[in-house]
Amino acid sequence: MSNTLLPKLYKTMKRIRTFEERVSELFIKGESAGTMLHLSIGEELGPACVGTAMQENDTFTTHHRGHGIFVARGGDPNRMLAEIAGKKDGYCKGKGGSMHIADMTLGHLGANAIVGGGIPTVVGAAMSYKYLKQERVSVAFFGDGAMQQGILYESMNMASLWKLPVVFCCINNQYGMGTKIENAVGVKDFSKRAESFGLNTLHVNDLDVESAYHKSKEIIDSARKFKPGFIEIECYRFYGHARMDKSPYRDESEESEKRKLDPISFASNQMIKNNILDEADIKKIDNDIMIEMDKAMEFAINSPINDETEIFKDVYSENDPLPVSLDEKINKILNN
Amino acid sequence: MSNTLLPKLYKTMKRIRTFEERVSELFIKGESAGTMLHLSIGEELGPACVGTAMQENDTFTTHHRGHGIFVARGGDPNRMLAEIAGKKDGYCKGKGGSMHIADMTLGHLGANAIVGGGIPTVVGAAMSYKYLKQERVSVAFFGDGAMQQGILYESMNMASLWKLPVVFCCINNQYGMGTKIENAVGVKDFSKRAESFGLNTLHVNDLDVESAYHKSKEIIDSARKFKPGFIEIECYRFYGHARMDKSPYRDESEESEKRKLDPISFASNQMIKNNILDEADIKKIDNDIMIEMDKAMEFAINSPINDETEIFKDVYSENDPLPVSLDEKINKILNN
Amino acid sequence: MSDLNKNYFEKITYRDALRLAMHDAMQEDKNIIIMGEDVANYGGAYGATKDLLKLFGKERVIDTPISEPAIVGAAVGAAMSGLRPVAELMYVDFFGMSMDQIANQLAKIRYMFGGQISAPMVLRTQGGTGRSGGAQHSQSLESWIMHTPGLFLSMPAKPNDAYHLLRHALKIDNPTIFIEHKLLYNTTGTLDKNDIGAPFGKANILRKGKDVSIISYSRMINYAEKAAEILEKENISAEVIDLRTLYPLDRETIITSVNKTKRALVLSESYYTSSVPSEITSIIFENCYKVLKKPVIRYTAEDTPVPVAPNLEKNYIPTIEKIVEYTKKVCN
Amino acid sequence: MSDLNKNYFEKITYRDALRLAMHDAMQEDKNIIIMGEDVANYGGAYGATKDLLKLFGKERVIDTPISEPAIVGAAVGAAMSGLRPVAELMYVDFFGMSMDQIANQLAKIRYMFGGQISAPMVLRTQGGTGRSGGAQHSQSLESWIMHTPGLFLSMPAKPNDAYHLLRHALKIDNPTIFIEHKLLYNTTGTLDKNDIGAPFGKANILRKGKDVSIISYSRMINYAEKAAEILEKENISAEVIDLRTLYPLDRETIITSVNKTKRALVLSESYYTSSVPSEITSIIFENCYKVLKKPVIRYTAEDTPVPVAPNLEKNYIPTIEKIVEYTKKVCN
Ligand SMILES: Cc1ncc(C[n+]2csc(CCOP(=O)(O)OP(=O)(O)O)c2C)c(N)n1
Ligand SMILES: Cc1ncc(C[n+]2csc(CCOP(=O)(O)OP(=O)(O)O)c2C)c(N)n1
Ligand SMILES: [Mg+2]
Ligand SMILES: [Mg+2]
Repeated sequence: MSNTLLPKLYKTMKRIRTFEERVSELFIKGESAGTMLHLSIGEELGPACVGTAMQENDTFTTHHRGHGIFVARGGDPNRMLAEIAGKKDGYCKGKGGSMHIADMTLGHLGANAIVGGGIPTVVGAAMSYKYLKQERVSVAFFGDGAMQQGILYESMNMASLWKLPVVFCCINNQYGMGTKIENAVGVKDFSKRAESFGLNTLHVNDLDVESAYHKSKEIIDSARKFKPGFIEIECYRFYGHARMDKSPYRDESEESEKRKLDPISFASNQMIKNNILDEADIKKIDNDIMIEMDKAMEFAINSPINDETEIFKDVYSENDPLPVSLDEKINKILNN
Repeated sequence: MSNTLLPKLYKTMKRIRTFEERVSELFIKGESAGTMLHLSIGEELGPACVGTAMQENDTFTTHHRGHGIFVARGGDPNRMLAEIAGKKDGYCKGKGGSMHIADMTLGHLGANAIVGGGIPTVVGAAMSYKYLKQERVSVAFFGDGAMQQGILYESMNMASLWKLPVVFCCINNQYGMGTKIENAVGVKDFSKRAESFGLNTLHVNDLDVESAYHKSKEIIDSARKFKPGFIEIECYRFYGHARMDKSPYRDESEESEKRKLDPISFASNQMIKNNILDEADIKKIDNDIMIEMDKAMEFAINSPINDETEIFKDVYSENDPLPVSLDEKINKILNN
Repeated sequence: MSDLNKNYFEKITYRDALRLAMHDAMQEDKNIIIMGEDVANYGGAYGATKDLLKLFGKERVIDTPISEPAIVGAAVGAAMSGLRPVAELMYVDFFGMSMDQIANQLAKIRYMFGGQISAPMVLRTQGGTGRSGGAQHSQSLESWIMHTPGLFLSMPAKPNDAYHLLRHALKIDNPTIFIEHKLLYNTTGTLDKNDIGAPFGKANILRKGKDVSIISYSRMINYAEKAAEILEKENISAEVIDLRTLYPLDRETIITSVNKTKRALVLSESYYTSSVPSEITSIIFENCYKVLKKPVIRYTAEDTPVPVAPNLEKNYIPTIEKIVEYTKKVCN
Repeated sequence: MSDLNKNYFEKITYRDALRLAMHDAMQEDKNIIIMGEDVANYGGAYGATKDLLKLFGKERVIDTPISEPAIVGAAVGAAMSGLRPVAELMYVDFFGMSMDQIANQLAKIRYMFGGQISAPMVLRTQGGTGRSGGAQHSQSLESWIMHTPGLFLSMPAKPNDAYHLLRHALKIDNPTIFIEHKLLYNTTGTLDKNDIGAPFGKANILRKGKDVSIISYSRMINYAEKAAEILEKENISAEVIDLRTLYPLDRETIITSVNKTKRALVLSESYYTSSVPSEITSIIFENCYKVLKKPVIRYTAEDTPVPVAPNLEKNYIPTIEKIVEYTKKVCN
């Protein structure tokens, strides 16, 4: 147990959760850009185990519920929260917001607001790595809902056909918005689908993050050797679909039952039971994280808003003129 | 052997082939509307066995290579050839052509020029039948190429989830245009894909049309009881992708080898060997078919072309005014 | 929903008008079904199908998997086979993945098959900015549809029109694309079921005027009305025309109005280039160029993707102040 | 292909100009790859990538499964990761199924991510009528693209432009949609590699004239030129403007020409409503309304799906006779 990764994994999960709580507060304070904020509270195990099993140069795309993965891959909470607030210091200058948050220098090839939209991206990224002889794996993270997007199967087939260093990672939180998985799929065994396309598969359905880490690492390592893989992490979305949703479509009893399956308290109990860390150690970790995230909050709130000219930037390359504003267009016609 | 369906199945296959030969001639005579003519010569077994196993009120959609299936389901060669010639007496008044040929009264919900485009149609048709309590099955026919269209998996999942009377039928002729199946898929076992979505499956990979008929019937009958199915018929595209294609991308030796796997001569040999019909009987059948198809040819060639006003019809319902022609639009502006 | 059986509502939300339209249509025609993501249990992402599951059961109000191409495709197949589906796409942005089924199948079925069959269905969806939804959840893509022969296209702004146009769409034999706006659902207006109702292809002159015609549809109509009020105080009399349907398009009302006012502004929340306003502007010039006193002004969203930051998003689309400003200049 | 190393071709097909452009670009930049259905073994449905497999190997010329959404999506991912893909969609009609990856991903990547990254790739495809391909294989869908900020859009008509614009597209840092025409591949023209070449955003005045401006792009340019020849004999001097790229659009050349000729016709093979000609017509009116002697005429395909029957298909799009007829009326 001496070289256990559990503290590291715990810390990652706790950072994710604390971050998401701050996102929620940001909203309550009226400081978030809109309400389309999809929190991964309860779903931290997947980002932590897969995110940690990836290597430094590996890349990834995420779905709309991607804050957690980004945190696990080194996203800076300051710039993340600033982005979610729609501010100038945000990763995307506040133009992308929660659903498009990304840091390309960290290999984050983009969060996507289109369910399934970021999946083929990793196929193309992996084509590049293979062609350029870079030892990198690209991982697509998406929800169980995206298992019903056809583009996933097109992508799986390409990955299998071309033997690409790709992993498809489904964070199955049992719901697509208000629709329970049973009402969205004919057969729940997603691994079978992936297998039929020739992928290595892993199905994680417990709370042991360290074991999930090791198994995920095997899948990712195989992918690096050109055997693409599929990972499904079962979990439960503790709260509503987006910040405004109170989940009236599901039982409170189901919720309270399922919220007991908390990967974070499970990991903390594991550490205590196995004498890896004691309660005080854990409190220290938690406290440091709280301080970190409080600072991020402050950073985001204090970050300035953008100048309106920002609307016109980043549409075309820097060498191209900015698109002409409506105001200029109209005045030119009127002054003709 | 007394109540064998072999003569019937043979006749269907032979009618398909003879029809397709006429399509080819129509082209040579310069009487076809264009060259996007996809012949099913060599692929007659699938349309014959599945087409025959379907009941009278069952419906279907086809891909671009759908003449054979339409013939098997009762399409009138006269109106079919007239359609392929782009003539007024064609099923679609010559406006749809080979790739959109259909007769709705025969349950043909449309041939489609978009690979995979007609697949979800049968899901919706089956939703209707189930809701309206009609005992009908809807079958989507498509090629191996469409196995790589995402919409197929979305459709399979819906059929499985909603327990719809649907069969997905893949006519696997080993090629998508010039691309061999090995270069298009990671794993060739299509049944595994369909199984993973919860479908009954059937894989036909021999020339025995009667046995294929019986097995197909089981799948279709199950579908009628709301257990959707998948049928793959392996075969070989004897000639080019479309009428102009001479298949330079494949070996002549492969072609001549594979053309020996002819379901029609196989059936005729079976009949002779088992004393079902003798050579003279078969010759008679063939001859009748030839006469029938010659007449169709004549019909198509003699059918008049459309008046130009036909361009504007069938865009909106009969209660709506026809779209205004460019000529009228422009002259109105000019005469303003 | 309050009082399903009332015929007149002094004040009803756009959302409830749509719900009521579906409700009334489903009671009349048992072959109408509703299908889409979260339309049943959840009641629709924007609540337009709330409670319909309870009233009509799960055979008729159907939650689908997140499979937009197949949702549209299955609706098409159902429409060809005796049902009259109302399919919902949660965001108009998802036209992207379903344009094949919309434009290559639905729109062309009657034509390709020589008039043998039609696919009478309604595809409901919603677009527009206002919720910081970002580049993929805030677009106005009506131009793609208007550029696709074979489809009816409705974009009502008012509850009464929303009700009647949806009812109408559920009776005609043409496939109809019905685009709502995310910020209209909570807006209110009257609803008179016994009204003749808005027929397809008939614009509504919301405000008579003599100095300038402001032509628009969907949410921008409300901006146009507010601008017209302000302009009135400055002695500019603006005629406000709500197109309501983009196909069929009421060219006559547009042309008649501009021939009278001799000045026009076309408003929309869509991109600028190759847009519905481009079309309307062309029509006005083509037909009224002899009388126009000033060039027609098309005022739309900027020709960039939609930004998330609220301050940027707000100024990305037309503002009432600028509508007033440009109108004044046009009337100068 | 004859003489890959020649710099000047007196007569080369449009197809070979494209092949040569890809060949030369691939020799210069080893990160350029080609991917699409049947681009390798088959050499492309219309032969534009013939022999490139032999020359560059299967790592760089890649046959894909028939998965249009993922073809575009994978190309986008590759473009974000160091490669410069030329992805081919066999028919422009397949925009239908891939518009999400084109319009919601490719076009918006730079913007959504605040300028962090771009996806420099070329999406080649072909459209248009002329082969009885029917409603789903004959469209001209450039309006959908032109209505999508973030994309460059090229539709060359001449071999020299095809070569240089494709070369250019493979050097710039913007995603480019490159739409060819199925009936242009066999047409011929000169190619001068040492020419400055057609830059994006610069129209080409193919023929100087003083009585009327005929503005078009892609195959209709050839119709415009033939019509201009006929008109010349009748003493009408038509200026023929080949836009070559629709984004960036050379507004200046259009406006300058019409300010001179005071009359204009806009030609295209696309649908009529909410089209590229609607946009160009608006631009002309907005900028030249004071000098225009006649309304601008937009002459396009009919606003119906494309019929298969050759006699119908032929009259479905503009004809040279009618171009002549309308131009004469405009010049009246
Ligand atoms: C293509 C597409 N369809 C629908 C939506 C609307 N939507 C956003 S999130 C969501 C649910 C997604 O469920 P899942 O993939 O399981 O992810 P989760 O939200 O559960 O993490 C839906 C339907 C969307 N954004 N994109
Ligand atoms: C969506 C789409 N992509 C590509 C094409 C062009 N195309 C027509 S047929 C064909 C090959 C299809 O192969 P398969 O599905 O196996 O059918 P087959 O022709 O072998 O019968 C292709 C690529 C098309 N028509 N539609
Ligand atoms: Mg989920
Ligand atoms: Mg095939």
